[in-house]
Amino acid sequence: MKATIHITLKNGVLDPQGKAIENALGQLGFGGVDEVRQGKLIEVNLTESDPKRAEAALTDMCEKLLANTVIENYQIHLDGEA
Amino acid sequence: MKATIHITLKNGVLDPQGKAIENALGQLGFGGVDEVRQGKLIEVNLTESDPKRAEAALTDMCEKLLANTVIENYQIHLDGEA
Amino acid sequence: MQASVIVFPGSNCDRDVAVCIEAAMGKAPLMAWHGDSELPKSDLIVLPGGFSYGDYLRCGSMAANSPIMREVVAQAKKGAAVLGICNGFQVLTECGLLPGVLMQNKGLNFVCRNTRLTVTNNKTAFTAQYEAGEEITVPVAHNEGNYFADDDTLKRLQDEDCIAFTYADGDNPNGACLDIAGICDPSGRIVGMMPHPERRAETALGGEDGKRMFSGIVEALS
Amino acid sequence: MSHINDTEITEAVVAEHGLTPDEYQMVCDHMGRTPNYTELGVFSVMWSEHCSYKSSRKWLKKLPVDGPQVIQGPGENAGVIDIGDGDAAVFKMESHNHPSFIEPYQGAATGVGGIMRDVFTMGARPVANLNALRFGQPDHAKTRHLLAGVVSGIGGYGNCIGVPTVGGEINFDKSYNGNILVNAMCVGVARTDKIFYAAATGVGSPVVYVGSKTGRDGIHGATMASAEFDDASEEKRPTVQVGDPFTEKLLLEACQELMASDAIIGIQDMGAAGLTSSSVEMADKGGVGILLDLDKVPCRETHMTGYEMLLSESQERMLMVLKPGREPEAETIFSRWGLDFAVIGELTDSGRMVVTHQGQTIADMPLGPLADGAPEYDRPHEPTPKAAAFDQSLLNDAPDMATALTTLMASSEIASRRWVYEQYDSMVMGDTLAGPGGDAALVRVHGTQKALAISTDVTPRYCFADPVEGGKQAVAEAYRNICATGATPLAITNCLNFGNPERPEIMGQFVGCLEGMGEAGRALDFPVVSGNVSLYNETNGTGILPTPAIGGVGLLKQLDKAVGNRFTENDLQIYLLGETKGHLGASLYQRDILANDDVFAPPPVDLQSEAAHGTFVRQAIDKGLLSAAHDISDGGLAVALAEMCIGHNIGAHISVEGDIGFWFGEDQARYVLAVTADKAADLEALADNLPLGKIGVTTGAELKFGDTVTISVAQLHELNEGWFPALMQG
Ligand SMILES: Nc1ncnc2c1ncn2[C@@H]1O[C@H](COP(=O)(O)OP(=O)(O)O)[C@@H](O)[C@H]1O
Ligand SMILES: [Mg+2]
Repeated sequence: MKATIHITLKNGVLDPQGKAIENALGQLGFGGVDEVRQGKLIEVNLTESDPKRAEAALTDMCEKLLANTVIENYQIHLDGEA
Repeated sequence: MKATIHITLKNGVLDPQGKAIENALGQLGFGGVDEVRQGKLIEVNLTESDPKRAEAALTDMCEKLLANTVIENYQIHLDGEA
Repeated sequence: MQASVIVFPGSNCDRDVAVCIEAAMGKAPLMAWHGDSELPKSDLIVLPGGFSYGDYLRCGSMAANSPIMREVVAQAKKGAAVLGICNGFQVLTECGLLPGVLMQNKGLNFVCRNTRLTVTNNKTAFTAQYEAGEEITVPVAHNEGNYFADDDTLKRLQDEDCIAFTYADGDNPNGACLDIAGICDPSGRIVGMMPHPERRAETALGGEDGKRMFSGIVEALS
Repeated sequence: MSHINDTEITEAVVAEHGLTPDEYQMVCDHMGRTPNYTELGVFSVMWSEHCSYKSSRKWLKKLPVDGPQVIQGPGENAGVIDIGDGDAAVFKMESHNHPSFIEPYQGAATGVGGIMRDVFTMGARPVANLNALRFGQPDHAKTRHLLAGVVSGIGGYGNCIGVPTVGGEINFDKSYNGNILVNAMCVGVARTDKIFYAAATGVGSPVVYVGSKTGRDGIHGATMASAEFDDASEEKRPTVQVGDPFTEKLLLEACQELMASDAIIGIQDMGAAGLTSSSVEMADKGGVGILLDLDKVPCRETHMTGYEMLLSESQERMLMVLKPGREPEAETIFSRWGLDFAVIGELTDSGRMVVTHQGQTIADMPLGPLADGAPEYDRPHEPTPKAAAFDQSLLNDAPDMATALTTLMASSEIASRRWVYEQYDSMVMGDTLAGPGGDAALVRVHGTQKALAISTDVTPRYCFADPVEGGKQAVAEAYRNICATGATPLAITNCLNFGNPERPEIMGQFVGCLEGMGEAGRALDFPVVSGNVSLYNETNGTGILPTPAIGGVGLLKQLDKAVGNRFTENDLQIYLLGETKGHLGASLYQRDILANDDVFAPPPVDLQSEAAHGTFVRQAIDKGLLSAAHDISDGGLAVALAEMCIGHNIGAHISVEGDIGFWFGEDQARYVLAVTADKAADLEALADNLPLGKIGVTTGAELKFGDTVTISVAQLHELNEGWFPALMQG
C-alpha cells in the first residue's frame, strides 16, 4: 500500500523558506500571492495492506522520525483515500 | 483561493534523502517500508478566485521557479478540489 | 581585460574570489550587484560560492531568475568566459548554461574538507596551466554538490569532453555521478565546479593548487 | 474584547512569571502601585537570572577585567581588545542550552545567530565562530539525536552567513544527559575608532527597529532559560525560535553599511527578552527615558498583544537610536537589503519606559529599577570539600601501556572531532590559517600579516573535584593552547554553566570556579572582557558538572612564524617542557581506563610555571626554533605524543622511561616541543633552568616507548578517527 505524508510547519512558526519563495515570486512578477509556506511530502510504500494498521504504523513513524513535532504537524494520506 | 503544490522527484532520479529516511526507519525497527521518496509541499494563498486562471498562474510559477523540471514533477491542487 | 564577480545578497565567497582574480590580473574585478539589469561587457564573469538568496527552495534557483543573470547568460552566449564555483555552479545549472543538477550530498551532511581532484580536461579556458590527468588538492564546502544528470546527458558530457574535474579515486565527498567535480560546455569557456580553487591559492592557506585556475584564465584572455 | 492588562495579578500569576513574593513586593514598591500584566511581564524578564545576573553579579565583579589591551570590558554586547595598528578584536561567548535541548537544530542555530549579532552590533565584522558543546553519555538514548541536530544547526547557520567555524570542544558526561550545553563564541574585527555602543542619548532621537518581523517566538524564553527543567516542561514545548541565517546576513551587511556613516547614536541587538531588554538597556545606559509605540512594530502574526511584542524573541532584529533627521538614509539602506525598518519611538527625559498600543498606555515604568533594580543575591555557598589524593593502589591491576593508549585514543574525549567539524565551513573568508584540529585556531586579520589565535577550554571533571583548581585550569589551558601556536594570549570571554544556584553546594562550585578563574586571569595577564552565565542547568534535581567554558583570544604578530601541533618530518628532537609528577587524580586515565568515578583531587595549577613556560614557548617560536608544539592536557604525555604522530603519519621513538603517572598523568604547564637537530642546542640554551628535557626523536611509522612498546601510527590514527563516525552511525 502506498501512502503520502504531508509535513507542515505549525502555525506561528517562522518559515524563512516560504517567505523567500513569496519574495521571489513577487520579483518574477507574480502578484497576488501570499501566505506561502513550504513543507515536506514523504511518499512510502508499505507491505502492510490493512489501512488501520498502516495508519497506526505511519503515525508512529511520524512521531519518532519523520516529523519534528516540536515545530511541525503531519497528515497521513493512504492511497486511494485521496 | 488557497492552493497546494506537490513537487516530487522524477522516476529514475536518485533521492538521497528518501534513501536515508528508509534506512533510518529500518534502524528504528519499522519493517516493510520501501520506495521512500521525499518531495516538497508548497502552500500558497492567491487573490485570484477563478480556478482556471489560478491553475494557469500556478503552472507558470512551477515552470519558472518552483520546480526544476529537469528532475522534478509538480502537481497543483486547488483548495476544495482535494 | 574586464572581469566581473556577481554578488548575490547571500554570496559569501565573493571577496575571496576577488582577491584571487586581483592577484592574477593585477586589477580588482568589478563587483556586480544581483539586482542590476546591466552588466558592463566582461571577458570573465565569476559566480562565487555562498547562499545566493539563502538557497531556499533549491540552491541557486532564485539567483538564476535574478535580473543580472539575464545579462550573464547573454554575455556567455556571446563568448564571455564564465566560472561558477560551488553555489555559482548550482546557479549555472539552474539557469541552463550547464546541464544537470546538484543534489543533496549522499551523506546528507554539509562537508568541508580538502579533496583530491583529477584535471580531466586541461583544454578549457580555465585549466590550461594544469597537466592533463594531474592530481591537485582543492577544498569543497557544500551541502548540495552531488552532481546528477540522466544517462544520456552523462554520456554526452563524456563524449564531448565536458568533464573538467573529477574527484580522485575514492575521494568523492558527495556521491556525484561519475565522480564529477566540475564540468564545462563544449566550447570550454563555461566551467562550473563544486570545489573552491580560491581557497587554495596561497601557501598560507595550505597550498597553491587553485591559483592556476586564475592565472590560467588571465593568460588565456590577455 | 478584554485587554490582557485586565488580567488580575494573583499570586499564581506572579509565580508563573518566575518572581518570588519578595521580588514582587519590590516591584510594587518601585512602581508605587500594583503593576499591570504587561508591566509584570517586563519586570519578570528584566529581573530573570538570565538578564539580571542576580545570583552571580556579586562574584563576577571580582574577576580581573583591566589591562592595557582592554578597550571595552564586560557590560557591553561584546568585549573589545586592542590588537595593534588601529585594529580591535571584538568577542563574546553565550549559551543556548535549554532551547537546544528542546529543538537541537533551531536552538543551536539561533544561538550562533545571537552571538554573531552581539559582535556585529559593536561595529565588528565577524571573522570566526567557535562552539563549546557538552552532551550526555554517548550511549544515552537522546545523545545521538541531540548531537546531530546541534551540529547541523551550528553549521546550517554559520555556513550560510559565511563566517568560518574554526574550533571548539565537545565533552560527554552523564551529568549532561538531561541538560546539554551549547555555548557559541564569535570573534569579530573592527577599527578601534569605529566601535559602536549601546548607550542611547539625545532627547527626541528616534528609536528605530530593523530586521525581521516580530512573531510569537520564544515568548518567555528568558524566563525559561532560567528555570529548572522537569519532565513535564519537555512536553510544554514552548514556541521555538527559528533562525533565518539569510536574513542575518542581510542585517549584517546593512548594519555595516549604515555604520560607515555617523548616523547611529546607539545600537543593540534584540536577544533574550527582545524589544524589552534592548530598549531598557539602551535608555538606561544613556540616562534618558523611552517612549515606544507598538502600533509601529512590524509584526508577522495577527492580533499580537503588547505583552507579546515586548517579550517576543524573534530572531534577526536590532534596535537603534539614530541622530534626528538621519532616518531617510538609514531606511534607504535597510530597504535595499529587503529588511523591515520602522521608527517605533523616541527618547524622552522622563527616566521611564512608556509603552503605547492601540491608543492606550499599556506600561509606564521607571527605567532604573528595571535595568539595575533586581535584587543582588548573596546566595549561601558551601565550598566543595577538598578531594582526597589519588589512590595509587587502583593501579595494581592496570592494563599495559599499549592497551591503555589505544583505548584512550578511541575514547569519547580524545577521539577525533572530524565528523563534527567537517560539517562546518571552516575556510570561508579566505583567512583561516589553522582551522579545527589544532591547539588554537588561527585566523588572519584580513589584509595584514597578523593573526588571531582562538581556543575554547574547560575540563568539567576537574571543576567538579576542585572548583578553584578547575577554574584556574580552564584559563591556563586556553592560555597554553594559544601559546602553542606562537601567539600571545590577550583576553578571555566565558560562559559559566552551572546547576541550581539556590543549592549551597552548587553556589559553592560557582564561587570556587570564579575564584580560580580570577586568580589565573590576574597571574597570566589574561583579563575577562565579556561573558555569560547560565544557571539552573538541572533536571530532576541533578546538576551538570560545573562547566565554566573559557574562550581565549591571542595575537600572533607575524603569521608566518606560526607552528602546528603535529610532527612535520623525521629526525626531529622531541622535548618535554614542564615538570611531570604523574598526577592521575581526576584524569582521563582514571575515568576511562580504571573506570573509576571516585572524586580525587585534580592536578594543581602552578600559575607561575604556566606563565614562564608559555612565555618560553612563544619566544622559541618567535626565534624560529620550533617545528611543532602541543600542549599536554587530557590523557597526558602519551596521548599528546600520539596526536602529534597521527597528523602526518610520522612515528617517534621515545627513549625515556616512566610509570603510568608519567605517561598518563595530567600535570599542568606542560608542552611537547619538536625541533630540528641543528636547533636543539639553541632551544636548550633559551630554556635556561626551566624543566626542559629531551625525550625522543621522530622516526618511522611507529610510536615506540623504549624497546618494549610499539604501536603503529596508522592504528592510532584509525582508532582516533573511527570512534565518532561509529557513534553517529549507531
Ligand atoms: N564543537 C567543535 N567544533 C569545532 N571544532 C571542534 C569542536 N570540538 C573540538 N573541535 C576541535 O578539535 C580539536 C580538539 O579539541 P580539544 O580536544 O578540545 O583540544 P585541546 O585539548 O587542545 O583543547 C580542536 O582543534 C578543536 O578546535
Ligand atoms: Mg581545548
